[in-house]
Amino acid sequence: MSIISTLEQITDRHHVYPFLVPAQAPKLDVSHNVLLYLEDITVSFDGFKAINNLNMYINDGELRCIIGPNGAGKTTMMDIITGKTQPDSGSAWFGQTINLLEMDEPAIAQAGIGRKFQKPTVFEELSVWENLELAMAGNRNVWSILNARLNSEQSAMLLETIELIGLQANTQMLAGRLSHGQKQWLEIGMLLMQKPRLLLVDEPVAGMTHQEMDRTAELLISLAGRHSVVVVEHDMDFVRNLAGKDRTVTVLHQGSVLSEGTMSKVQQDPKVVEVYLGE
Amino acid sequence: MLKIEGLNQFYGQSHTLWDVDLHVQEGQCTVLMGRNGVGKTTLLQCIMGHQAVKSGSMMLDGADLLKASVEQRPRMGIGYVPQGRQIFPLLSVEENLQIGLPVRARNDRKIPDYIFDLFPVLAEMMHRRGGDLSGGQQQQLAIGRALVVNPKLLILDEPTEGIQPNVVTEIGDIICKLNREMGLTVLLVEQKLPFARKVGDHFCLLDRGRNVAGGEIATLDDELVKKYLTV
Amino acid sequence: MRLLNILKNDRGGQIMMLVLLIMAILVPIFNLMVPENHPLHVPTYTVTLMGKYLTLALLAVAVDLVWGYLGILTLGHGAFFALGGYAMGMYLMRQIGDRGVYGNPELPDFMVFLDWKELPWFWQGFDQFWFAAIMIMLVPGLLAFIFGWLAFRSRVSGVYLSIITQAMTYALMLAFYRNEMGFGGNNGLTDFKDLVGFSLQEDTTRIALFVLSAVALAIGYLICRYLMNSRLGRVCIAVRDSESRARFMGYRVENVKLWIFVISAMLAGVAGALYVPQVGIINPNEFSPINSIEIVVWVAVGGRATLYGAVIGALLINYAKTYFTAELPEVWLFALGGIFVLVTLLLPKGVTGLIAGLKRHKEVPA
Amino acid sequence: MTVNFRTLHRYLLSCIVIFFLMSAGFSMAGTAPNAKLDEVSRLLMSKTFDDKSRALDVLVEQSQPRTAELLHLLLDSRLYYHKKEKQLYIIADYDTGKIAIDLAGAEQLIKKKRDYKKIILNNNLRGQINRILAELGLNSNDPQQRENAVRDLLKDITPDTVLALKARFTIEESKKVREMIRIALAINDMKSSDEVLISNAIEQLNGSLEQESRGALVTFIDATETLDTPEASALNKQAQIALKGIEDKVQYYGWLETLYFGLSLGSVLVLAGIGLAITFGVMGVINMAHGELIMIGAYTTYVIQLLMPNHIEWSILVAIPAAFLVSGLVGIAIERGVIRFLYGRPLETLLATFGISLILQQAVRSIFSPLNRSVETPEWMSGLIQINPVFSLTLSRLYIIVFCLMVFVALLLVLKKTALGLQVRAVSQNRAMARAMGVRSNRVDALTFGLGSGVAGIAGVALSQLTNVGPNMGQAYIIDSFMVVVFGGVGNLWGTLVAGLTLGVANKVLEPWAGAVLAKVLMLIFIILFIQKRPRGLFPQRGRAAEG
Amino acid sequence: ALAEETIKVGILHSLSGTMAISETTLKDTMLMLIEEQNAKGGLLGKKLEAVVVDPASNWPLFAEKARELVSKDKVDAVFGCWTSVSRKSVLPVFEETNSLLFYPVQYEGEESSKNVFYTGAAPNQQAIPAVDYLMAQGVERWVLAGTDYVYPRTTNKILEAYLKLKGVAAEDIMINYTPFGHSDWQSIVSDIKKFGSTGKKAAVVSTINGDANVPFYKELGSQGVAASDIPVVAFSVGEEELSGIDTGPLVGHLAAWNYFMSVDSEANDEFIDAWHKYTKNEDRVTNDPMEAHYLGFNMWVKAVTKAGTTDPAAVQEAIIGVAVPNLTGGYATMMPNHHITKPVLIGEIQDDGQFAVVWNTAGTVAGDAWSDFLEGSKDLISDWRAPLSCGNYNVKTAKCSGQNF
Ligand SMILES: Nc1ncnc2c1ncn2[C@@H]1O[C@H](COP(=O)(O)OP(=O)(O)OP(=O)(O)O)[C@@H](O)[C@H]1O
Ligand SMILES: Nc1ncnc2c1ncn2[C@@H]1O[C@H](COP(=O)(O)OP(=O)(O)OP(=O)(O)O)[C@@H](O)[C@H]1O
Ligand SMILES: [Mg+2]
Ligand SMILES: [Mg+2]
Repeated sequence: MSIISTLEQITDRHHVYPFLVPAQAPKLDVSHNVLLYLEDITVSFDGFKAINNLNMYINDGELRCIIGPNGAGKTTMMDIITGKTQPDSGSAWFGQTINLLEMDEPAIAQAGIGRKFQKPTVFEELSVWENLELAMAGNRNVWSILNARLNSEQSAMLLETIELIGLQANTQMLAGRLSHGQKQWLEIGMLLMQKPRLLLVDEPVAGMTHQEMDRTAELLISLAGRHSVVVVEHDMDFVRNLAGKDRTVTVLHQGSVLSEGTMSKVQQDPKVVEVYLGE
Repeated sequence: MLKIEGLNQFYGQSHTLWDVDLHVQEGQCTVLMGRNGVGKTTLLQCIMGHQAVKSGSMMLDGADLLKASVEQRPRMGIGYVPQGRQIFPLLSVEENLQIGLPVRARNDRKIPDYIFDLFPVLAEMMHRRGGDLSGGQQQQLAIGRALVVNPKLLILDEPTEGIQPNVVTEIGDIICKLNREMGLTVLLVEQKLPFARKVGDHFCLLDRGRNVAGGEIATLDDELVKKYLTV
Repeated sequence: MRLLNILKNDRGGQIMMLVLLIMAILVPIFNLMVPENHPLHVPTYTVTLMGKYLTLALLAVAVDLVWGYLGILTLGHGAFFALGGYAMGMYLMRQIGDRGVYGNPELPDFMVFLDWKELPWFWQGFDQFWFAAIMIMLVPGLLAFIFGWLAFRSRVSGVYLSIITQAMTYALMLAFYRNEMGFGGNNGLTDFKDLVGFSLQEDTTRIALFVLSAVALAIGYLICRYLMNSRLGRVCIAVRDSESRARFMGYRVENVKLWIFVISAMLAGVAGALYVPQVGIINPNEFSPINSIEIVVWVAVGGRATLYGAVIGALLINYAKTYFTAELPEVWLFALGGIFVLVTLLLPKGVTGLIAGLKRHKEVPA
Repeated sequence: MTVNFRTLHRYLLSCIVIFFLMSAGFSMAGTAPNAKLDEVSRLLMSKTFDDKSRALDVLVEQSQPRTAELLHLLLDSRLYYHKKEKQLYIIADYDTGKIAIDLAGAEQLIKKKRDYKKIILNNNLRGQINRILAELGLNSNDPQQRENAVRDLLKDITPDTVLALKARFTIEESKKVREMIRIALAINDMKSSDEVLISNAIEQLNGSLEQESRGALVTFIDATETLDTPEASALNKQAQIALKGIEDKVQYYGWLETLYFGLSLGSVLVLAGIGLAITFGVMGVINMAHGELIMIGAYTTYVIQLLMPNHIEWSILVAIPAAFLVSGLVGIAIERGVIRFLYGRPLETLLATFGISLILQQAVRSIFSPLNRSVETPEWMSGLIQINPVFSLTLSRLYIIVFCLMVFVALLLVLKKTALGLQVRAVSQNRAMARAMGVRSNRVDALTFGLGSGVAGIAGVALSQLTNVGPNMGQAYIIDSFMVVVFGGVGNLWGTLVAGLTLGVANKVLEPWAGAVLAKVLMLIFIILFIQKRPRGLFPQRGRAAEG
Repeated sequence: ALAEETIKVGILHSLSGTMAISETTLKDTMLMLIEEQNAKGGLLGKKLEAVVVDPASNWPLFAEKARELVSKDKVDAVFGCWTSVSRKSVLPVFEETNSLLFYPVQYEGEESSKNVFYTGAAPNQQAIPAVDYLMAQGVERWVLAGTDYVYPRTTNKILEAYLKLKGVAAEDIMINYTPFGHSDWQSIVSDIKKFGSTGKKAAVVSTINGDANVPFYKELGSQGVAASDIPVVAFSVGEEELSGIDTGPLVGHLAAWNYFMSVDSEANDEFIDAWHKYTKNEDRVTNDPMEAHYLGFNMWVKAVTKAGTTDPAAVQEAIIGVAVPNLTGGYATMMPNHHITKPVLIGEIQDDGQFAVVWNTAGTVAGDAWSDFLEGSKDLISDWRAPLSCGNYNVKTAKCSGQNF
């Protein structure tokens, strides 16, 4: 920017600097019934294209499974949606009005996108209870968190969630001391507390027993409808369970969509069998 | 080959492992199973020396493991694939593999080629930072890395976690191959029953830090599964 | 009652408050009422010394707030302390009025003999106590705000942040050493005469300063404790643990950091302002990076993220310094250095860790 | 390009002189006492400097064969007199020597040192002696010496010198010396009133970087400024063009000089920081005792010099490995004794090493006293490479730049090409896993910390050549070291190198413009702002892992 | 009861931190002087007892320790401080408690306290004579190089005024300030070289302090600035500092002091011998601030004897006019402005690390608390005798300002 235009800007009393605009996302608009648009997204790292011209649309209330070989770019895709990674090109919209690429992580999270990480990440030095409390939906500006107190309704909700994730015995335990699987559960619990409009769940059942997987699947299915859920998982039993007969499954490969459709359709796709399913 | 008896372990005040026994026979593949948080990882960490042991004995081929320091254990022939991969994030794939080289015999300090045959993706990504790999790629790297030390006992903590199905199958095959063809003894923690059934010879069930069952994999029946593996 | 609630689960804090209260009552009595040669008499020398320790304890609390709870290893907090001190020093200098050696009613002595013709603009207003009092909080707060705004927004963290805080205080030190800056250069500001009309040489003034320091420490402590008891406190710990995770949860990490940092800087400023009249001098050396490192060391010795640990650490180390420099003048650095090494090795959680055992205070869910 | 080993050459010369004197002395012992020499002696023994100056005049008038020798003795303060005997003596080594030789060559045992008083010179006398020697040097056999002599004479050209120079010019063979004489004569001609002569002289001075050439031109321009005859203004113009040419050249060399100063300051920063780049950057230990490890290296240099007082020339070369060892061992001791209990608690290492740094400082104070120690610079490291009269490279700095680069390359090789380098990075990233892969982390830690500390020690050797060797020297470098390492990007050796050199050069570019203090303040502000732009330094660790 | 048997003397010198380099020696000097005095039978029939504390080069700590010495240890006099700021820091303490401080270091002047005795040089006892000497040697261009703090600033201000008075043009004066501990002198030395190569003879007047000197002189040496071309005259470089430098390349550079170890006098020989014996080290050097302590201590002893008590008020009165022999063969007298008379010597550095005196004032010079060359202080005089009893009496306005005791 030239000095003159800067000067003009400074003297222009009507000019509003970007940093003065409150970081309030516009209202979510899902009038077209599509919650998330990813269009022509490309990302490369040191020349390696991790995401290549990716297009994907998630409907409001949809439960979408995403599968694909290791390194296909699934996690990277979530990184882009949540603002961790900036794509080289393309666009990402949340509803009709919210441009995700212009927002940073907290703004995106506040707009209603929650995420569970592939490697379980919880606040290790806070207790299970506190982890969940912090995740709880609510106003996140400094003043309100300073004054925030749990009301009985919220406490009840917390207790309910703890029960759901099976950590009743560990409420006061530091999250860092949980086992791997327990951390997975805790993270799911945190995601629930956050009440996001869109849940991005990266390999939720890694390290869980079969039965736990079923429970998780149930949980996720029950969330769908009110929320949109995107699940990445390699466990085919789990994915089958989730996808049921008519839900869409997307297969990513080398950064773009290889195949999309119902589980049975995808399973039959020879390309998918070749690069992913095997046998 | 590995013989653990009466092992007790504490995290601070909390008693995590209670008189655990574990026998791993030479050339066999033993699967360690149990729900989340029962102490499987902890047990493996005890074997690797990452956790201090309160009481009990632990012998590898007649040598007392408890007396060996952590860094001696790989030299005694243990390869370890930890839960959560534990890749060195800032080292390249190649360097991650090279770390184990000094453990190998003096005249053979080079990464064995069969590792790249097993995991072609590693050869592809040779110069990428380990931390940049995708979760599944890291898992493959972790297994490859453990093989570099030429182990006679390979310990794997949920190795199929986060890996695409065809590779899971492959890993299963590889474990079988290593186990059956190359005579490698394997100790495996696994949650996925079919996989366990496919590769395992023996099993050992833990519940809340205690042995509850064990034996030939064939004897792992639905009742046991229901009792100890479901919630 | 609300106040006591703040300390509900804070055993250390309760004890500390009690001790402060007792001291604030007894010390003046023993100093003013008990005759000089009575064994219980507390000499003014000791009072001032204790007053100084208390201001340093407040400084340590301020550092613990950002380091202990937020994980920002600040190696430049001495700068805020010194700025508060300078604001107070400037007020005290203006109070001298025409009683300086040159008898100039406007200009402090050092300006007269360096041939300054008029008072620089930034010295204006410091003849008013209220103005100085505002500046004591405002200047450090503003610097912290600007610095933090830049740094936290661009996500500078870890050692990078530590080192630029160090660079900040180092730059300020060099700048204040310059005589052209108009802060008295190396000699700094000295020879204070009185504070809001009370002579600094009077015992009563010193007592008052001591009590004021105790009150400031108590209030500062309560503020910090209140902050950390709130959900904000837990967010701080979350940020310390995993900044990016907190962001993905929708917390504006930079704002949390910024405000805590600013509050901490203001507390440090107040500490500095109370420190200066009690020691009688403020000089750029207070900006020296080593000083700031030392503050961190006090906190570490006392025990991080406990607040009262910071108080204990500051008192302990500073008392040790006073004691050793008089008793072992030739080798006291061995003793002090030895303490640091031993504390780290033997008491990983600091002195308070030893006292509290491994028990961790937890708020019981409501 | 001429190498100017000033002191070395003086030293050699005086050795020769002494030898001369001793051999000549015997032959002279028998001759009749030289009255003039007595007068010189008497004047030299006088308390006033005026008398001594007269003594020199007498010496020159007489053009004694021994004039040069005596002058050199005086300059090197080897000439003494006996308080009571009132006689001159030559004492080669006053501190430890036992023998005094009188001018006739007779030796005598020194019984009481305090009886012998040195003949003290002041700066004026030294100047006078140098001038005399320069004139004598005009006829020396060494062309280099002749050139220096002419250069000395430039400073003040008298009709006498002009004659001497002209005489020399006719027989001079060396091209360089002839050129020098030409310039001298041209400077002289600038004072004449003959236009052709002046014009030629200006032509001659064009491009000459000698200080005096510029002076002559400036004087001439000033003097002719007000004259408005066409000839004068033409000449004035010509002189101005010549001056402009010279000044452009001078400015160009000025930039080169600034660059050189910057690089040398930068390499000092790099040297100071590079050990920390290992202990802090690679291992993650916030090593507040780093400065003290540098200090230990510097003291090692001092001790080595004490141990080999007769081989100062070599002491530095011995000191480098010695300092590496000593500091390295201290480092290993620190690591084994304290730091190894603190892995995984990086912040605590700050506390412990801070304590250690206090202890080391005080230890040095107790052992060596709080005073600074004097470390001598060997002859081969002192002096300068005179590229031209306005640009020269100080040798010691040059060595340090080279040394810095060597250390850097060596370290780079160790970290990149050896197993140790790989292992230490693995250990610092995931200690438990590294051990599970068979890495002997204890050994690796100790060796690496030892390596970083040893390199700090080496830096101490270099710094001992430039600055104080005292208990506080560590404190002076610790802050800068951290700045350099962090600015470059933690864990990246290249970063440290580039950061150090950049900061050095930038500082030197700013310094003339802002002054030393402000320049430093500006550098710090620059670092702060730079880190805003690149929150992980110049060469950041990239990738998923680093982003956390 | 035991405490009354001895007379306590406080020693307030930094034994750690940046100033330990200079101050530790002074602590030893004081201990030696006290030991000698005790050997002579003490004072007023009592033994002297030294109380040593370490203010650790930390200015607020100086004030704290001063108060500790005076109020807790109840010492009768304190000998100490080196830097101006440490003196400024303790000054209010001594005034408040009305006790005595003997300050042994050359300083910028502009101060005269009832409770402080300045036994080091004031600017008129060091700087001005040095410049006079150089001027006589034909120096026409002047570099005033100093560390950026009050002493160099004031000294240079005085010198600048003085030089201009003597007709030196402004462009012939170059003033340069550097931070404490400045270690990279390349550019500055190069500038000095350029400044000095215009044909007119140039000299550097250095008020560079402490640790910055070694790298400065090393750089002079390596850039080949010889004393015969551009001499440097320093006011803070003495034998002690030289012992940390390789003096080979520095021969001929100058220093102005009131005492040099090389001075040829009986008192000096004795003092040096005593010092060597006390430190058990033949190589230890003596320097000017040591002499200042020697003088201050002897003056105090004499004044106490004269007053018959150690009571500060009595000693303050008794000490004015007291004269004791100095180490250069003359006498030092305590003046009414609490400064003393001193000879001024100029010495040239020799290759053995000593100075050879090349010039000295005919008699002694009385220290001037307020410079005659500074605007604000021209009109001030100091006289602690009744009836004036004022450290900064303004002869124009006939007022005495700023005393609250
Ligand atoms: N920062 C980075 N630098 C370099 N390469 C990267 C980076 N991040 C990701 N990659 C590469 O991009 C590709 C996609 O990675 P991503 O983690 O998105 O895969 P994924 O689909 O989640 O795989 P998995 O199922 O194994 O978790 C991988 O090949 C990975 O190596
Ligand atoms: N560092 C620790 N401190 C305290 N308790 C711990 C720690 N690590 C693990 N635990 C506890 O020990 C128990 C066993 O943990 P472990 O990691 O061995 O379980 P696991 O059987 O491997 O479970 P998963 O299948 O989830 O990996 C858990 O209840 C866990 O909470
Ligand atoms: Mg992934
Ligand atoms: Mg596990």
